[in-house]
Order: sequence, then C-alpha cells, then structure tokens
Amino acid sequence: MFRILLRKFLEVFVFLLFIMFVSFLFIRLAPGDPVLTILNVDELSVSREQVEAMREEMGFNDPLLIQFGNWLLDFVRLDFGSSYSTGQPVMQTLLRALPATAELTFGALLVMLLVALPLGSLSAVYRGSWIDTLSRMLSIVGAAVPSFWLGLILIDLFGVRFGSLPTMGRDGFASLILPSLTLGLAISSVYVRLLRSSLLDSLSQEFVRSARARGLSEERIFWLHALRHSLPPVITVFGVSLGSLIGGVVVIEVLFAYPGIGKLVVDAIRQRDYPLIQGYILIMAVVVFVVNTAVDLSYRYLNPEMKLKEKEAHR
Amino acid sequence: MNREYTAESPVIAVDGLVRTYAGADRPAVNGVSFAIGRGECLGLVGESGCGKSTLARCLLRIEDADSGSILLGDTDIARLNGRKLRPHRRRIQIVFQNPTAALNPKLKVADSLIDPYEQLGRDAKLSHFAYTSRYAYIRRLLEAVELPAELAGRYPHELSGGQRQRATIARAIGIEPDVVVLDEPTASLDVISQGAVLDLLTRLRTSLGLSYLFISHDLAAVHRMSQRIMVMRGGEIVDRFGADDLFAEERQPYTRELISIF
Amino acid sequence: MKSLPLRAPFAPKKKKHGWQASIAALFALLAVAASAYAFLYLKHDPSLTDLRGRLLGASALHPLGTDHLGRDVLTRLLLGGVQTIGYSLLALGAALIIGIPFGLLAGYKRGWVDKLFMRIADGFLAFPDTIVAIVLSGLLGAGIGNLVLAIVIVKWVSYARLVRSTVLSESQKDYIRIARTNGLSDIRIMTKHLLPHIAGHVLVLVSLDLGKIILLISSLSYIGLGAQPPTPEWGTMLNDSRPYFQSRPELMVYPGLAIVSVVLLANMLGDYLRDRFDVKKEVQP
Amino acid sequence: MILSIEELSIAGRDRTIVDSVSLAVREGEFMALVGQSGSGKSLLSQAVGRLLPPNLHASGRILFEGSDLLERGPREMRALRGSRISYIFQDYQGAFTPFRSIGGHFDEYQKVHGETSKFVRRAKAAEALESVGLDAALLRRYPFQLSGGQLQRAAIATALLLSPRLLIADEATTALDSVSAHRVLELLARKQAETGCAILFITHDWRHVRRYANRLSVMQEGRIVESGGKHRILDHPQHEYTRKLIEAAPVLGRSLKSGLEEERP
Amino acid sequence: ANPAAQASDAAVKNVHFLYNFSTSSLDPHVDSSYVPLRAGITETLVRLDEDNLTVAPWLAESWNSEDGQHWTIDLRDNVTFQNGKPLTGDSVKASLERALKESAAIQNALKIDTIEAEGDKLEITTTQPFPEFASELVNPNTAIIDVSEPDIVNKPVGTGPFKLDSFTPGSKLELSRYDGYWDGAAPLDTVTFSFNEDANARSLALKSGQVDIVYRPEVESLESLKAIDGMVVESTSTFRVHQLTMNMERESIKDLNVRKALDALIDRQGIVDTILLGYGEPAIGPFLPSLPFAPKYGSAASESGTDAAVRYLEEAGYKRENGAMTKNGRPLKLTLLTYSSRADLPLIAQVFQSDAKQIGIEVEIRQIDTPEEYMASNRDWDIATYSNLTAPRGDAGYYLNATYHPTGSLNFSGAEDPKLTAIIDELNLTVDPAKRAELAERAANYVHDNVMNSFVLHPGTIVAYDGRKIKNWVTTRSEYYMITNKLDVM
Ligand SMILES: Nc1ncnc2c1ncn2[C@@H]1O[C@H](COP(=O)(O)OP(=O)(O)OP(=O)(O)O)[C@@H](O)[C@H]1O
Ligand SMILES: Nc1ncnc2c1ncn2[C@@H]1O[C@H](COP(=O)(O)OP(=O)(O)OP(=O)(O)O)[C@@H](O)[C@H]1O
Ligand SMILES: [Mg+2]
Ligand SMILES: [Mg+2]
Repeated sequence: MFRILLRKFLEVFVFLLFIMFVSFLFIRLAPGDPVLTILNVDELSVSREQVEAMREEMGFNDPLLIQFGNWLLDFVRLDFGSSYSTGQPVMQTLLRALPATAELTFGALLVMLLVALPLGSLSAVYRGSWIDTLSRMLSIVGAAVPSFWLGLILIDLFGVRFGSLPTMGRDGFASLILPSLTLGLAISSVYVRLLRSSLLDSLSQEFVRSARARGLSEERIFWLHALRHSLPPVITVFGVSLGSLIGGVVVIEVLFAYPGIGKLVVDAIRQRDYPLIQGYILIMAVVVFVVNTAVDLSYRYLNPEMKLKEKEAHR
Repeated sequence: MNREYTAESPVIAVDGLVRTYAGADRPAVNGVSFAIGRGECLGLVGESGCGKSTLARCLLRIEDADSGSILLGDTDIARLNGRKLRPHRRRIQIVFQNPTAALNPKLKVADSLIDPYEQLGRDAKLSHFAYTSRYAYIRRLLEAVELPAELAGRYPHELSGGQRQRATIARAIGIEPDVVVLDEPTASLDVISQGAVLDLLTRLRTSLGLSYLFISHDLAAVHRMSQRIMVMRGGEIVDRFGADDLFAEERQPYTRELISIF
Repeated sequence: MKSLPLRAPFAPKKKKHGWQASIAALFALLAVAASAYAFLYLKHDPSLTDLRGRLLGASALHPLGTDHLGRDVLTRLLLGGVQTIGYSLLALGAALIIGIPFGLLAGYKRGWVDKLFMRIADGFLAFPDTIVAIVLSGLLGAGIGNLVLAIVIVKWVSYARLVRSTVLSESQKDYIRIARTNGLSDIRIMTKHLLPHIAGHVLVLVSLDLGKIILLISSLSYIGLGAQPPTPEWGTMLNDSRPYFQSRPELMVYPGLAIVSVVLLANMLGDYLRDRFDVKKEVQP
Repeated sequence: MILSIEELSIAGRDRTIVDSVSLAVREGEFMALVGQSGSGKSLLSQAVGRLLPPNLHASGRILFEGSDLLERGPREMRALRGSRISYIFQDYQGAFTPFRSIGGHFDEYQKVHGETSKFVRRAKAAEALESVGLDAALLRRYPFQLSGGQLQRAAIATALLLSPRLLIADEATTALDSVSAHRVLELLARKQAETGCAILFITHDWRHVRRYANRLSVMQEGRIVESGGKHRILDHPQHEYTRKLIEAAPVLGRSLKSGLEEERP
Repeated sequence: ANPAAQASDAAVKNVHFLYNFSTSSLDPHVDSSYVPLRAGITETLVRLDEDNLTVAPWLAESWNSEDGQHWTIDLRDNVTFQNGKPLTGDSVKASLERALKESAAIQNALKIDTIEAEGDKLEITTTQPFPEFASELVNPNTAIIDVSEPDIVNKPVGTGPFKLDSFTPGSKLELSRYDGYWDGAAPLDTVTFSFNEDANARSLALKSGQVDIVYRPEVESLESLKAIDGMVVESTSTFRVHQLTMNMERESIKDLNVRKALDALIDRQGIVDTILLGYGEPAIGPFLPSLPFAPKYGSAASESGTDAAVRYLEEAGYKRENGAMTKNGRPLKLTLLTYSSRADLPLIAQVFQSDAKQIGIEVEIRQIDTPEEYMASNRDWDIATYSNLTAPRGDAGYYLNATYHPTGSLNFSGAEDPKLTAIIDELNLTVDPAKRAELAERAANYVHDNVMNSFVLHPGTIVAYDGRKIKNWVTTRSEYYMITNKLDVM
C-alpha cells in the first residue's frame, strides 16, 4: 500500500516537474518580458540602459536552463516567487482568488446540471419531439453566442430592468447568481447534446429491454440503468473542460467584476508576470491531474469490468 | 505428455493450462492438457460453468493463461504477444458461445465477415472458400451456413439468434484455419439448420483437414462430430475416451450421468 | 420526472431524416451562393471606412446598415463567412486529426502508452490558451497555419479524451477480442471497429465546437493570430460590436445569427451522420 | 385462454417478418413453439410484451386474459410486465445491466414489485439461484463474471421469481448442459404445477418438447404451419416442414436410436 | 448599494464610485493602478494643480533647489496619518525609502541618493542634477504612508480624507471618513470604491442605480444615460495622446514629405467625432494645449486632407500608377502596427488604412500583443498606432526623454536628431520652470516641423454620475484625484 502511494506520489511529482519545466521554457519563449511593466515605462522616464540593466539584474539574460535551475531551487523550497507587478507572494495571491473562482465554477456547474440533465435526458427520451427540437435550438444558440453577450443581456434583464440582482463584485450568494447563470448556460450546450447522444445509445441496449420486461418503471430504468451507462463521455468532457472553466472565465469575471483567478492570470500574461503564470500553471496542473484522475477512477466505478481487468493486469 | 492425450502429429497441443480469474478462489481451468491431430475433432463436454469457455479463450489468447503451454505446430503461443502472435492467428479461429456479443453491433454482417480474410486469409490458398470477389466470398460463406445472402447488408441486431450464430461460424471457417474452437456453435439453431451446419463442418474437416475443438452440451452432436471426447468438471479434464466408447460401461459415473439425462 | 408521462420504449413520434438533410443542404447551398454573389458582384469594398456614414440603419444601399467605421455590414458578413467557416473547419479538422488517433491509441493500448498520453493531455490542459496563442504568434508570427496550430493545441485534448473513454469501455467487449484473434492490426481495429462507436459523441462535440472555435479565432486575432483587420470575420465583427450593445444591438445580432446558423447547420449534419452510425435508430415503417 | 394471438403481423420498413399468425396458450399450459431459425419466433414472443425493437411494428390482436395488449397504455403494460408476464430472452447476456451485480438485479426486481423486506428479498434471491443449480455466492458477482450457462440460469431464476401467469421462455436452455437443462425444466414443470402458470416455450430441442409440452406450434418463414397437441404432431405430422424437422432431430448413439417415441416416466 | 437599505439608513452618507480598472494589491508604492491615491486614502508630497496644470503643494508646503540636485522640502504641520500618528520628516523619509526599496521603477524615476529628515524638513539629494524631481513626486507611487503598519498591501494607512475599512482584491474597497483629515474632514460618511473593467457593465451599473459615479462608461451608451433624468456626463481631455509613430529607419518614412503626407491623411476631427463620439480633442502636437508648455500652432501650420497628402507625395517623387502611389516603379506599401489593449487604436488604424487606400497607398495592418516589446525588437514596420502619456505629472521631461532621446525606452521611431537631442539634454539640466517650458515648447515644435511622429488626438476622460445625488465631483485631467474631501451628496 505504502509503495503504491509512494509510486503514485513520485509519478505526480515527475509529472508536475515536467509540466513546470515545459511551461517555464514556453512562457519565456513568448516575446516580451516583464521589465517594461516593472519599470512602468508607460509613465516613467526610463532609458534603454536602465531597461537592459534591469533585465540583467533580474536574470532574464541568463541561459534558460540556469533560470530554470534557479526557479527549481526555489520550487523545492516551496518558494514560488513573488509577482513582479504587485510584489506579492504568488501562491498567496492565487490562493486568495481561488475560493471565488471555485464558487463561480461550482455555481456554473450547478446551473449546468440543472439545465443539461433535464434537457439532455428529455430530448433523448422524447427523441424527435418538440422538446428535442427545443433543446437542440437552445444548445446551438448556447454554443454560438459569446458569453459576454449573454452576460450583458442578463445584467440588463435582472440588474436593470426587472429585479435588482447584484451585477458586480462578490458579496454573498446573490452576487453569485448572475455570473453562475451566464457561465452555466454557456457551458451547458455541449452537455445537453452529449448526454442526449449517449443516452440514445444506452436506451437501445439490450439490458434496457430486459429491465422493461421486468416491469421496472421508465424512471427507474432511466436513472438507475441507462443514465449510469451514459455517463462516461459526459464525465470525460466535463473533466477536460473543468480546467479551461477555471482559467477561462475571464470574460465573465471582467463583466461581473468577479475577483477570480482568470482575470489575474490574463493580466499576468499580458504583463509577462512569470512567477504568477508559473504558479497558476502549477495549480492548474494539480487541478487537472486530480480531476482527470478522478474521471478515470469514475470509469472504473461505472464499469466494474474495467476495474477487475485492471486488477488482473496488476497481478 | 501422457501418451493418451496426444494425437498423431498434433496440430495443437495444450499442456498444463491453468487460468484463475481475479477474485476467484480456484482456477477456472486447472491443468488441462490435450492434443488434436490434423483433421480430428475433439469433443469437449461438461456441465455449465466448468471452464470450457475459459479454456477456449485461453487457446485463442483472448485471455492469458497463468501457466501452461499451447503448442500450435511447434510454436508455443501461450507467451507470444502482439506482432509475434499475429502470424499464428491465421491457424486458429473461434466461434463464441454468445454470438450477439461476438458481432460488432455497428458493423454490417458483411463487414464483420470479411475481417479474417482481409487480415489473415489473403496469402492463404483457400480451397473451399476461394476468394474471387468480396461479394462472391461473402455470399459463399453465407450459403455455407444456410443464410440468405441479403443478410450481409444487415446489422447484427436485425438478425435472429440463430442467424447470428451462423454468421459467426461462417466467419470462423472462412479462412480455413488449421484449428477451429467451436464453443456451442449450434445451440440456437433449429435441428435442420443444425444438421446442415454440422454436416458442413464435417465435410470441411475431412476435405480440408481442419481440426476442431468442439464444445457442446448436445451429446448427440458431439457424438456425431467427434473422434475423441473429453469430459470436463471443475476446470479439470476428468474423463477422455474415443467417441465410440461413449456408452461403454467403464465410463466415469459423471459421464454416465450426462449421458443418461440426455 | 415522475409526473411526466414517459412514453413506452421508443414510442416515437414520426421522425424522418430526409427533411433535415435537405434543409441542411439547402442552407449550405444558400451560403455558398451568397458568398459567391458577394465575391462576384460586390457593391461595397468591405474595408472601406466612411466615418460620416457609420452606424447607419438598414437602407436600400446598405441592406443591413453600416458598422462602427461605416463599412457595409452585409458585405462584410458575406465575405466574413468564407474566412470564418474556412478557418474554423480547418482548425477543427486538424484538432480531430490529432485528437482521435491519440485517444484511440491511448484507450486501446492502455498501459504505459495510455498513461503517458494522458499525462501529456493533462499537461496541455494546464496551459491557458492565451499563453499558447501568444507564444505561437510571437515565435512563428501571424498566419493561418499558426492559428490552426493554436486551436489544435487548445482543442485536441477534449477529442482525445472523449475518444479514449469510449474506446476504454468498448474494447472490453467480445467483438473486439474476436477482431484481435482475427489478426486485425491495431490500426484496423481502431478504424474499423472502434471508430463507429466514437462517431456519435465526437460529432456532437464537433458540431457545437464549431461555434466556440469561431469565437476563439476572434479572440486569437486580437493578439495577432488569425485574420488581421480589416479582414471581415464573424467573431471579430461580434467583438467589435460590443460597445454598441445598447445603442445598436443588431450589429451583434447579425454575426451572431450567422454563427448560429452555421452551428445549426453543422449540428444537423452531425445529427444526420450520427443517425447513420446509430444503427438501432428508430424508423417507423 | 390466457393468451390468444390473433392475426398478428410484424413488419419492418420494407418487409413483413411475421405474417398473420394466430396462436393461443391456455391457462396452465406448456405450449412449445418450434421452428426454423429466423422464422420469427423471438419477434412473435416479444410482441406479446410490446417489447419489439423500435424499427418493427406489430399489428393484429394480442389478447391477454381477454384484453388486447396492443391497445394498452404504457403504464398498464408496465404493470403486466414482470409480474404477470415474464420473459427469458434468447440473448442471456443482455438480461443483465453490465454494471449491476446479479444480486442487485434480483433485489431491484422484487423491490419494484412490492417486496419491502430486504431480508426476504435476499433470501428469495438465494433460494431462486439455488433452485436453478447455482451457488448463492454468485449473487455478488457481476454479469461478466458468469459463464454463459450460469447467466442463462440466473436469467431463468429472475423470470420465475414472482410466479407470473405467463412465462415466455425464448430458447432458455441453449447454453445449458443436459444435466442443468433437465434440472431447469423440472423446475419449470414444478412451478407450473404449483402456480398454474402458462408457459410459451420456444425451443429447438425436441427432447424438451417431447417431455414437457402439452401443445405445440411449428413456425416457418413467418407463419405457423402447424399447431396442435404434442402427440398428434409428433406422431402424425401433417406439414412437410414439420415432418422434416422431426426427422432431423439428432439421435444419440445406439441406445436411443429408436427412442423418439419413448416417454420417460 | 442597495437602495432599500439606503433609505432605511438615511443617516449614512455614502457614495458608490465605480472605476474602470481593478487591482488585487493596494501597495501604494508598487501598484500602478494608483487606487489608494485615487480613493483618497493616500496623498503625495506635491500634487498637480488641475487649473494651472502646474505642480502644487500638498503634504509638502514648499520645496526648493538651487542646482536641481539638492532639494529641501518643508512639510505641512498639522497632518496626521489615519491611525492618528503625526506626519513627520522621519515618517516621510521611511515612506519614501520603502517606495525606493519596493519599486524599481520609482528608484529609477526619482534618482534619489540620500534622504535626511529633520523635524518637518527633508533634505534630499539626487544622484544627478534632476530639475523635474519635484514634479516626479506627483507620482502616486511616492505617496506617503505610515510604514509601521503591519499590512501595507491590504490595508495601507495614509493621510487622506478616507481610511480603508475593507478591501476585496479585484473587487472593491470600503472606505470611511477620516475625521482628523488636515484639510477638513469630508462630508461623506463612507465611500465604496469598486472596480469593473467592462464598459457596458459599468454603464448598466449606473443605470440600475447600484453605483453613483462611473468612471469611463461605455461611450456608446452615453446617449441612453443622458436620457435618464438628472444624469450628468462630464468629460475632459487627458494628458494622453494617440499618435502615429513613424519608423524613421524605413526608407520611405525617412522622407519628410512622405511623413507629411501621412500626417495630412489623418482625419483627426472625423476620428474624434465618430470613434470617440466627440469625447476628446484633435491633437496637433504631443502636449495637451492647456499645458503651459504646449506650443500654440498657427492654423496654417499644416495642411491636411487627401489633396494635401497627394501633393506631399508628389513632392516626394511619387506618382499614381495603376491606382498605386509609386516611386521608381515601387508602390508605396506600409505596414501599420496596432494593438488591442487600447480599443481606439485598431479603429484609428483601420480608418487610416481605408483613407490611405483612397490615394493609392496600400497599408497592411498587423495586430500585435505587446507593442513596446514588438516595436523595439522588430523593425519591419513603417508606422504604428501608439498611445502615450505626454505629461503625466505636469512636466514634459518624461515624454521627450522617453520618446525622442536616443536612449529613451519608448524611442520607437529611432529618432536620433542631434538638434532635438540637444534641446532635451538642455531641458534635463534646467531648473527654472519658465525656462523649462520654453525648451519643451521648442522640442515640441521641432517634432512637429519634422513630423517625427504624427499626433491624432487627446482622448477624453468621461465620468457619468447621478446629478441629483452627487455634489462637487471634479473630473481631473491627470486622472489622479478622484475621491476628495469635497465630494458630497445632496
Ligand atoms: N430488429 C430487426 N429488424 C429487422 N429484421 C429483424 C429484426 N430482428 C429480427 N429480424 C429478422 O426477423 C426474422 C425473425 O427473427 P426472430 O429473431 O424472430 O427469429 P427466431 O425465430 O427467433 O430465430 P432463432 O431461432 O434463430 O432465434 C429474422 O429473419 C431476422 O433476420
Ligand atoms: N470474468 C470472470 N471473473 C470471474 N469468474 C469468472 C469469469 N468468467 C467466468 N468465470 C467463472 O469461471 C467459471 C468457468 O467459466 P466458463 O465460462 O469457462 O464456463 P463454461 O464451461 O463455458 O460454462 P457454460 O457452459 O455455462 O458456458 C465459471 O464458474 C464462471 O463463473
Ligand atoms: Mg461457456
Ligand atoms: Mg430467436
């Protein structure tokens, strides 16, 4: 048991290290560096020599490997550096924004569930009916409409015209409603269609007919037999998009002035705030790893045959 | 190897095959040895759950045996893998017990049927199912198992149980392999079709020199098809004899029970 | 759920596939015809600005009015269609070409191949797409090739993983084992036996991703990948009309509708194809 | 007359598979349906429970206990299925949801049909499995961990669990060795004697027909070519196909060469 | 923010201000969003006098230097930090030293060598003669705070009229009145200072009544805002200039007549009227005309319009052939850089492109991500739209040095004109304000005459607020001073 844990841990560590190495190289390959931002050339008089000196001082002229080595040394000491633009420790900054992002993500996922589950299943069960058509239309519009538009419309509707839901900031539950709704609706479309497609497959399986022959209610067949059989593709796509959901909600964070991680990172990228980007990628790598490992485990739960085959392979 | 198990110039010789499933307390196949000669049909009977299908799967390397050897000609395929195994695939084919699961539900019957030929049969000189065109070949296969040619264009779920079973038989014999493992090949056929299929199998065996491992619950069919018969119980071979001795008095009590009920 | 009268097993309404396909075809034809028309008989230069004639309403001269720089919206919309659809199809196709084999291989081979592939995929997921785009545009410069590359890098993982999940469960089944004993090469098993099972889900994702990619292209062109202004392009038109959300919402609606109709089209096509792979589809006599 | 099929046709998009078939099963009767492979036996039996694949359509009348099943609403059908009519399908693997254990199926089945005590459910499930010659330990296994015959027997056990009025068994013993098959059929016969249920038994095995059936119908190419009492048909087949079918029955060895007419006590 | 809550709690006088940038740190010395100063938490030693656009006393009562290198600063007496501690020379010294330590930019900008504190006096020596030192102290990153406070990043304590109650990074600040403010306590009880970076969302927030003052609402929404009863929209031009940077290393651009032609091609008024909807003013030179050192250009100074452009080009030897302006058989083709973080610039670029096409110049637009980096390291472009603050702290030194001095970090045109360099060098040694103004004007004129860059417009700052509620709001040109002790509600 201990050995397995150790192995897993090593695996994760190597994975993270590799990701960090690649991202380190990658980010530094991007044109531009943070010196101009640090020196605030937009407002302060700076000479070229000063820029060069700064570059030298910050080590951006060193060979990349040496830079990475320095970073690695700090990394091992769990020192992730400080943001160039605010001077704040990177991890602290990111972790402070993380709860807001997590809230928003969960809110959006909840909305997604509330939309995609009923819509997806109804359109599969009543294939070809009006509800199927409706759900298709909704999901297509959802896929084609940019979220800023959706967000503005929601603000206009629920913030200005009817009702007075807060449209800005992060003050308790009410302020979470509109952003979650926007984001949730925006991501639902794929799940609606995917769930429908997958359910159609499941519902035509032989075991569904057997369940019917046993007199089980359609509801029961749906929830306990067909749905579970349909989940793997849905969960897979979910796992894949969670990463981009966390980092890619900038538009919504900006629109609703929601202090999440996405905005932080986009700014960091613009300013080439290397430590912050690096810290973000580290967090994302962990999140992505955890989520997708969980997704892989869920396959095993959903399909015991896979689990047992695996066991056998390990013997 | 015990003299009794061997055949003259065996095409396939199995020795000490053991297979234990994960989580099972005892092996599903436990030290099974036998050999089949060219043109011979070896019958395998035994009660449900005694390990016949497991044995068949091991022979085909669909499942990995824990120990034991499978000599196909003079190569032990029990430990071969991947690319190394592929050349030997041509020589052994299987008909699965459950034909529904053995056909890809998303492929038309014709597409499933052509698989072995396309991958394994091209270089072989087929005498009975000689390939002239895809259409002719599939037609011939279907004819051989008494299926109308129109079924080629259907999906498996549009076939009856017996039709599916015949399709899988057709697929297995289409490239005229050396050994065919038949796991209850005729269980869901009506007696007329069953007779026809068994006749065909016998004809192919004698004319092409195929060897069969014929797994069946139908003692009449086993008796009719096989030269030798093995009885399996709890993963082990408990009795073996020539087909003519099926009714001999010295048979094991278990064998006698099987016969008597039949 | 409970209160809804669930109909019995697949007691479907009549469902024909014919009309959908023909509508889709009609749409496509219309789009092609319109773009052809735009090419041949352009009345307006799509990049000609006219500051005094900006944000005009619909008129005979400008059937859809003019945009914030006084350019004819209809012309830009029509010309933009070619660009937009072309780019996004190219990008999507490339993502598929990478993602599907990757997923097939990982799911089918299992073991270390799978592990390695999936860790690579995870790695890609950890990168924000802006970074990818910035680095690419910085390293390689602007251009369609790099745009496609950027989108592929961002998108291939979802296809790979989706394909893998289906392959993982399908390859447990007997018919795959049989295919293996039939000596089918791995490639052949993947393409012939597994691909049809994957097609349904992938088509769903593809048809919806089309919309997302159009929007993605527009955000990438901001940092220099993809179409450069003033090339008309739907996503960019949509973004450009953002300030006029309150004063001239229709500027947003036009490209929005265009994207919706393309996605709709793709979706219908996808559904149609999906039904073809769905061999158990219900067809009433 | 518990089940009376009148003029039933089953058609696909471009062809009629079952053509105006009439068939009746009397209360408490063991009715055998034999015939050509692909003649439509399975479809006919599935039509009774309105369980045809979606691309096929049944027309005609299926009277179950006097009322037409084809006119029943889905809710009513559901109430019938499983409790009054139960099925053993030809594809035994498809009888079980792949990710549920065998025990789970037994449990759910009973729960849905009103057995509230978990203890009773478990005991009944174990008993049912044992009655078909399986170890109760198999309850914990998943379907893919069973051999073909074991699965088939588990499916039979579920079908018998709730003492239905009509049991439709579609080639229920194909994966069974003679000992197990005999055991299962004895069980069926016993059940029938106990509960008086009717059985529609589709089979290719003349031994079973001979031993257990009361009446018999023979199908060929979508039609019933002959129906009647078992003895009448076995001894004096009228239709050409029936005659051939009987003649083709495999005979085992010398001891049974003459044994077709032989009845066991 | 909630109207119902406000009604029930009428005693609390609150203003909700919505700003167009967000920040996740309040460190007054580092953060370039300057929120602490803008929100009235911190103050600098000197400030910009918004009326005369000169440097005026703030926390410093007076300052003085003979040689531009040794500075004496007298502090105001009665100033206290928001924690009650008095402002002393030592606390100012500590604050400045922290700024120098924390911010490389400030260290660069102030060029401070030593600071000595003595009572309310400070003696500061710069590393070199640095006449604009005082104006540099306008920089909000030199704000004076009590450095002994534990959490400067999240809770800086300054001397301003409002003290920070709470800060949600990236979202908002809650402020309350500091009663001991030296210039008279503010009438407001509390101020909410929040961020939203989406212009449309800001407009909508004002519409919905969630906020009272909105900084830079969406220009296109102003019509609908004005339609609301009592809504006030104010605008003033800023020190920023949108310009067309000329890459003088390029063969075609080296030609003055070509530059003149390009300059003439820009439809300034049209751009201001349409792209900015009139909220801005056309620019002739780099400096906002109201600045003391901005030259007064004669109206005949330059001709504009396509005809003039064609004429200049013809003078340069170009002829129109096959619809293209050609010289020596080579058509005039230009690459124009633009970037999207300033939304006006791509639009200006496209208008310019279209206009150029009219007279046969083919302009290829290239959108880039980081303009400074790109322009400095790639020289394969001809012109670029760029936007720059030209006198952020009321002094011309920064802009001229950065943009036209050969060593300047923003010298993207590659200007290396000895005459201009000489003027700038002289400026750098001149202490007397009047003399400085004159030099700056000379430089500006030189730039203009040689069309070293072409200036398009000075964008305006727009602020919209609820005129029925807000009193004494002032829209500043420097964009530094927002929440003040004068701001009040009706
Ligand atoms: N879903 C379907 N769509 C179209 N045709 C079908 C479908 N299912 C079965 N068939 C065809 O209908 C006919 C009757 O099938 P059925 O399964 O009833 O045969 P059966 O009598 O049960 O045969 P077997 O004894 O082989 O199981 C066959 O020819 C089969 O090919
Ligand atoms: N995947 C599995 N995991 C665990 N046990 C299994 C698995 N597959 C089969 N078994 C068990 O192994 C034994 C042998 O199974 P096998 O399928 O070989 O039997 P069989 O002889 O073919 O029986 P039948 O005639 O019923 O098909 C059975 O007891 C079965 O329950
Ligand atoms: Mg078996
Ligand atoms: Mg059947």
